[in-house]
This record gives sequence, C-alpha cells and structure tokens, in this order.
Amino acid sequence: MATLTIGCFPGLVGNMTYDFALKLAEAAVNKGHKVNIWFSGNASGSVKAKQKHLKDYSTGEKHLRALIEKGVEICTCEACSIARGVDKTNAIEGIQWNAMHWYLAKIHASDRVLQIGGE
Amino acid sequence: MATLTIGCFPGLVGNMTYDFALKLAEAAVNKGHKVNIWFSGNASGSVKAKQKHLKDYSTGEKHLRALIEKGVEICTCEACSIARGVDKTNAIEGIQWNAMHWYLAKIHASDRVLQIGGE
Amino acid sequence: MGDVKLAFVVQKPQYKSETSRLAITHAISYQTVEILLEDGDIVTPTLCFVGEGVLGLQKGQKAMDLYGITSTETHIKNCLLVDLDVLVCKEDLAKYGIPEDMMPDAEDMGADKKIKVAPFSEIQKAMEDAKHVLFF
Amino acid sequence: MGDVKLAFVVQKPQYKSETSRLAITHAISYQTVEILLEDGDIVTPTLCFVGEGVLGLQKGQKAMDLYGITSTETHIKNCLLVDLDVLVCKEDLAKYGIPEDMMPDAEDMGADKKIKVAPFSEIQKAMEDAKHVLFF
Amino acid sequence: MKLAVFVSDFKLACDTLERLNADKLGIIFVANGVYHATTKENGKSSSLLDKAPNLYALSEDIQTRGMKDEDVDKRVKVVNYSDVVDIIFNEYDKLAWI
Amino acid sequence: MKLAVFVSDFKLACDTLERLNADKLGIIFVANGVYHATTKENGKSSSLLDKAPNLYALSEDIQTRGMKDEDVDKRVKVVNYSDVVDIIFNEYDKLAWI
Repeated sequence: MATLTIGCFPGLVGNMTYDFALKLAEAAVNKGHKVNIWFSGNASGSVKAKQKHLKDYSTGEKHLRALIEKGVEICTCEACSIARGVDKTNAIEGIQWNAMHWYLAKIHASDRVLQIGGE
Repeated sequence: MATLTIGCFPGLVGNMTYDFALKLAEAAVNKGHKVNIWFSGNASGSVKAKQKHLKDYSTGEKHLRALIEKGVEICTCEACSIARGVDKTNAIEGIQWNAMHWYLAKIHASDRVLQIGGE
Repeated sequence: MGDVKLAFVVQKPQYKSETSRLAITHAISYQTVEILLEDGDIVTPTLCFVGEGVLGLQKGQKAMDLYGITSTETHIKNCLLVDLDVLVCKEDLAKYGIPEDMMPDAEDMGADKKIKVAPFSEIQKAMEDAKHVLFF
Repeated sequence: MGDVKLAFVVQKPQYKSETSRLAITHAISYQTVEILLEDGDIVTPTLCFVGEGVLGLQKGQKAMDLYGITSTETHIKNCLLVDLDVLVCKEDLAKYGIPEDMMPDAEDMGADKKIKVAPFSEIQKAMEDAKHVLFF
Repeated sequence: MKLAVFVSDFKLACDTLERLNADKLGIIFVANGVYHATTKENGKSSSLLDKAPNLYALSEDIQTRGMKDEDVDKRVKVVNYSDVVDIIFNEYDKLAWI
Repeated sequence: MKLAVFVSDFKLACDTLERLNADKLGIIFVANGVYHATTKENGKSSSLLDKAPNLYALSEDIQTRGMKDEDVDKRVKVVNYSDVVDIIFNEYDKLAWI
C-alpha cells in the first residue's frame, strides 16, 4: 500500500474540483492506501463547521468527517483559514491546523502527489 | 446622483477581482452615488466576522465595515453563506441577509449594474 | 419603473465553477422579487447561453446520483416551470455538435414553456432590449 | 528518504487568483520543514515560472501601496533570501517582451542568490530531476 | 446600446467579445486585463486594441504589476477608479464583465 | 519520467501541455476536461487526443454532464475513480493537474 498526498486549493460549493479531490481521496483510502489532504486558498474556508447541506449546493463537512473517520489526515493552512475568519473554535473537529511546511513534510513521505491549483 | 449595483461572486483573499469590486464601490460612493453590493458564490464566505488581516493576504472585513459606514448596502446570499457554515451569528454586523431576489430588486432601481462572475 | 428587462448571458460551461449555475438560480428568483417591489413593478430576465456556456445543458445528467447535487438539467427545468425565457445559441450548439433535441424540457412536470434554440442575433437583440446585461 | 526534490511549476499569472502567489509562499516554507522531518531528511523545491506564469514578476510593484497586500516582488525577494532556486522561462519572457533585467533581486536585503532566467529545457530538466511535480 | 466591457484577464477563455455588437463599445482593462494594453505577445499587440475605439486601462492595476502608465499603448487612455465611475455613469448605459 | 496529467477544463488557459516531455505521458480527462474525449469543435476532435498514447476519461464526470460512456472517442479509455487510483500508483510516477 502506498501514500497519496493531495493539495487542494479551490473552494468548496459548486466548484467540482473540490468534489473531485475528496472523491479521489475516498477511492484511494478504500483501496487501502494512506491519504493526506492539504487545504490552502479558498479550500481553507471549507473546514468551517456547521455547513448546512442544501441539495442545490455541494458540501464539504459531511465528506470531510467521513474521510477523517477512515483515517485520512486532513490539514488546513492556518493563515489562509484565519484570514477568512475561520479558526479552530468554529472548525470541524479532527482537521489539523498547521503552516505550509506540513504539506511539504507529507510530500516527503509520499509516493504520489497531486497538487490541484485554482480558485 | 445615480445608483450602481454590483454583483460580486469571486471569493475574498488573493483574488483581486473581489478587491476591485470593493474599490469601485468606494470610488462611486465617494462621488455621492448610491451603491449596492450583492455577494453570492465564494464571495458569500467573505461576510464572516473576525477575519484576521495578515499583510500577505487581502481582506474583506475592514473594507466592508468602511463601506457600510458610508451607506453602501451590502447583502449576502443566505443559502450560499450557510452552505459554507457562515450564519448571521458569526457574520459582520450591518450586512444584510436575503435570497437572490434582493439582487434583482436592487437592479430594478439601478442606473448601472456590474455583474462580476468567477470563483 | 414598471418592467425592467434583463439579459443574463452565460458564457462559461456548467460544472466548472459555481458562476454558471448561479446564473440560472438567480434568474429563477425573478418569480419572487415582487415581494420587494412596488405594485406594478416587475423584473423580467431572459436567460441566454452562448459559447462554451452551451456545454452542460443536455438531458440525462446524473449529478445527483454521482455527486449528490442538483443537476443543471433540473435547474433548467425549474426555469421552464416558472415560465422564464431561455435562449440557447444555435450556432454554438452546432459548433460543439450537440443535437438540438438534447435540450431538456419540463413536459413531465407540466410546463408548456420550452427552451428556444436561437441564432446569436436573437441573443444580441435580447441584450439590446434589456436595461441591464449580466454576464456569467 | 533523504533529500526529496520538488518542481513547483507556476503557469498562471500572478494577481489573478491566489494560486500563483501561494506557489511562492509554499515553496518558501521548505525553510522550516525540518521541524517535521527526521534528521537528515530535507525537501528541496525549485520554483519555476512558465507561460503566462512569467507575468507579474517584474520589479517596481505597488501592490502594498495600492491594495494593501504584499507584492509578488516581495515574495520573490523572500525566496532569494532563503536561497531557493528560482527559474524563469527565457522563451516566455521573450514572448511577452519582458526584459530579463526587470526580474527582481534581493541585493538590498543582502541576498547573493539571484533569479535564473533559463531556457524551457532547463525547467523540463528540473521536472525530470524532481520526485514530484506541482503545477500551480 | 452603449456598452462598456470590463476585461479582467489576459488570456480570455471566451470569444463573447468578438461577437458582441454595440453602437458604442468601450473596453476597460482591469486586473490582469491591463496586459492587453501594456504587453505584446510575440511582438504583436492584443487584437482587442482593434476591437473598440474607446479603450481604458486602470492605473492602479498597471502599477500593482510593476509597470508604468507610460508603458500603455497609445490608443489606450489610462484612468483611475474615480474616472471609471464617471465613465460608466456618463458614457455607457450597460456594463459587462467578461 | 512517467507523467500523468489531469486535464480538467475544455478550453485550456495555458500551453504547458504542448511543451511537456515525458518518456511515458498519460492524460486523464476529468471534470469539464471530459469534453476533449466526447465533443468535437467544428467537427474536429481535440488536439489533445493526438498528444499522448494513453488517454483516460472519468465515467462519473461524463455521466454527470448528461453524456454516455459510449460517446467517448475510441482512443480514450473510460475509467472510474477506483481505476484512477490504480493508474496513478501503478503506471506513472509523477502527477500534474493543469
């Protein structure tokens, strides 16, 4: 079994790139691989807890909780999140908070890295 | 004096389109015009209070408060915001909350409308 | 000010960012805007799809099954149900080889209204007739 | 695993979305990654700008004065201060008519390191030498 | 119609502008759109400079990117935010952002 | 290098893919990138289909858009998320998203 690290920058809700990143993570972990996810940019807003899941909008929270449950490590860029007014006290439990070097450290120990840029 | 309504969809922080929308609003209100701003899409995340202003990141909160002070009406798409976990209890005071028809109603009474799409 | 006509012009494909689907839901909201207007005032949007904006409209979308979100197809049907004028650029459908009969309708939901596949000149006219144009 | 080399490839212009500037700040963070690694392990990014990614790098940026945000120029200087390899595609600078001497340096801050204006082939080689490539 | 189009990108993802007709057409280059006014690609000016007789570029966005107002093509008028407000209220009746 | 490139847009804003060299190059069409595999523009297939010998398109993203797996160009293999995981671990060593 191998390790995949995904860096995801695009924001949650309506941007299907974010949905892609989570679906790929789920498929990899379901096959027994280790998966890490790094959020930066607009994606760092998606660690906010109490997202209301409306059927017209995609959502982050329930998928993130399910991935954490399966052992996926998820970390948000602290600076990016607090710049958006999201801090640990109002975030989804189990998400890690760290600086950008968390991502580089996970990459160091990864077999594959998928960096997804965009808004 | 005339009325300008700006619809702004792109997210705050790093996306210079958002900064443009606020600067244009400020320039218009400084000339005595009436300005309305509608946030939807990623921009609806920018009504979150307690944004930390880091110098490496642009910010929404302090500019939004200044615009409200000058009489600019600002409203966020309620569904878009709550889908992102931002609700009235943790939002910047003075921002209005409404459905998409708020935007159409403001447009009805506007001389100029600038709809800015994007992420 | 009576009836204010708007042209909503969607030029980016669905399922890329949120913008193109928000264009549709914003247009649909014309149905309830009267609660915020004076008696006799209305807003009438025409929803136009041009360029790459004609991508992602066709029938048979599985977005709800596969991603758990309302499909663009469903949103388009809702437009027809609230009697919105929807124009899809004929030249652009042809450019991308999308048959006109792949456009959704809402007959099963009881809507008489249909999407109109129209030449760009008609979309241009909708922009000219509108008081404001909104590009998505 | 020792030294893991990375190629950061920026292909979108600065000041459009956040992605292109985050590429720079992420690369800079290599300087502190050792606190999370075993002794002897390091990460070495090479930061490459290609295509439209060469836009928005040049000297004299007024982003702080006009928009209140740190300029890309300042971020690039910070790269040089932490001794990061920065490659800017020579062919693309030429394509857009940007003189090579418009690239910033950080001499005033005491950095010896300079931006290297390099042919695409050298950027291709950085990608080949890297264990992972990251496109921004 | 008198239409002012804001162009905010250098490489445009859509061809809308090519097809639009307006009795009076103005293009306001903002954000990375200012490169249309300042930068040649392979020695060639942007084709948008031939598209409309009324061209403007936002000074703040030129200077943010390390360029100077003098770097702008002679056909383009350099304006600031305050000028943009006057332009959109006084010279056009509809606005588009593409 | 053995490089798998994820293409997620139909109209690409960059020409990176044109210049990249790889000993083994694969293209995985996802999101709106699937149109490269399903849709002709003015009767012409996407030039990306000639760029790499190994082409894949994500079934979930084809069907989300109202198209069918059978609509895909014969050169392209239709895959699902689970297949993508195997492809990136077993057949390539580096990944790019453009």
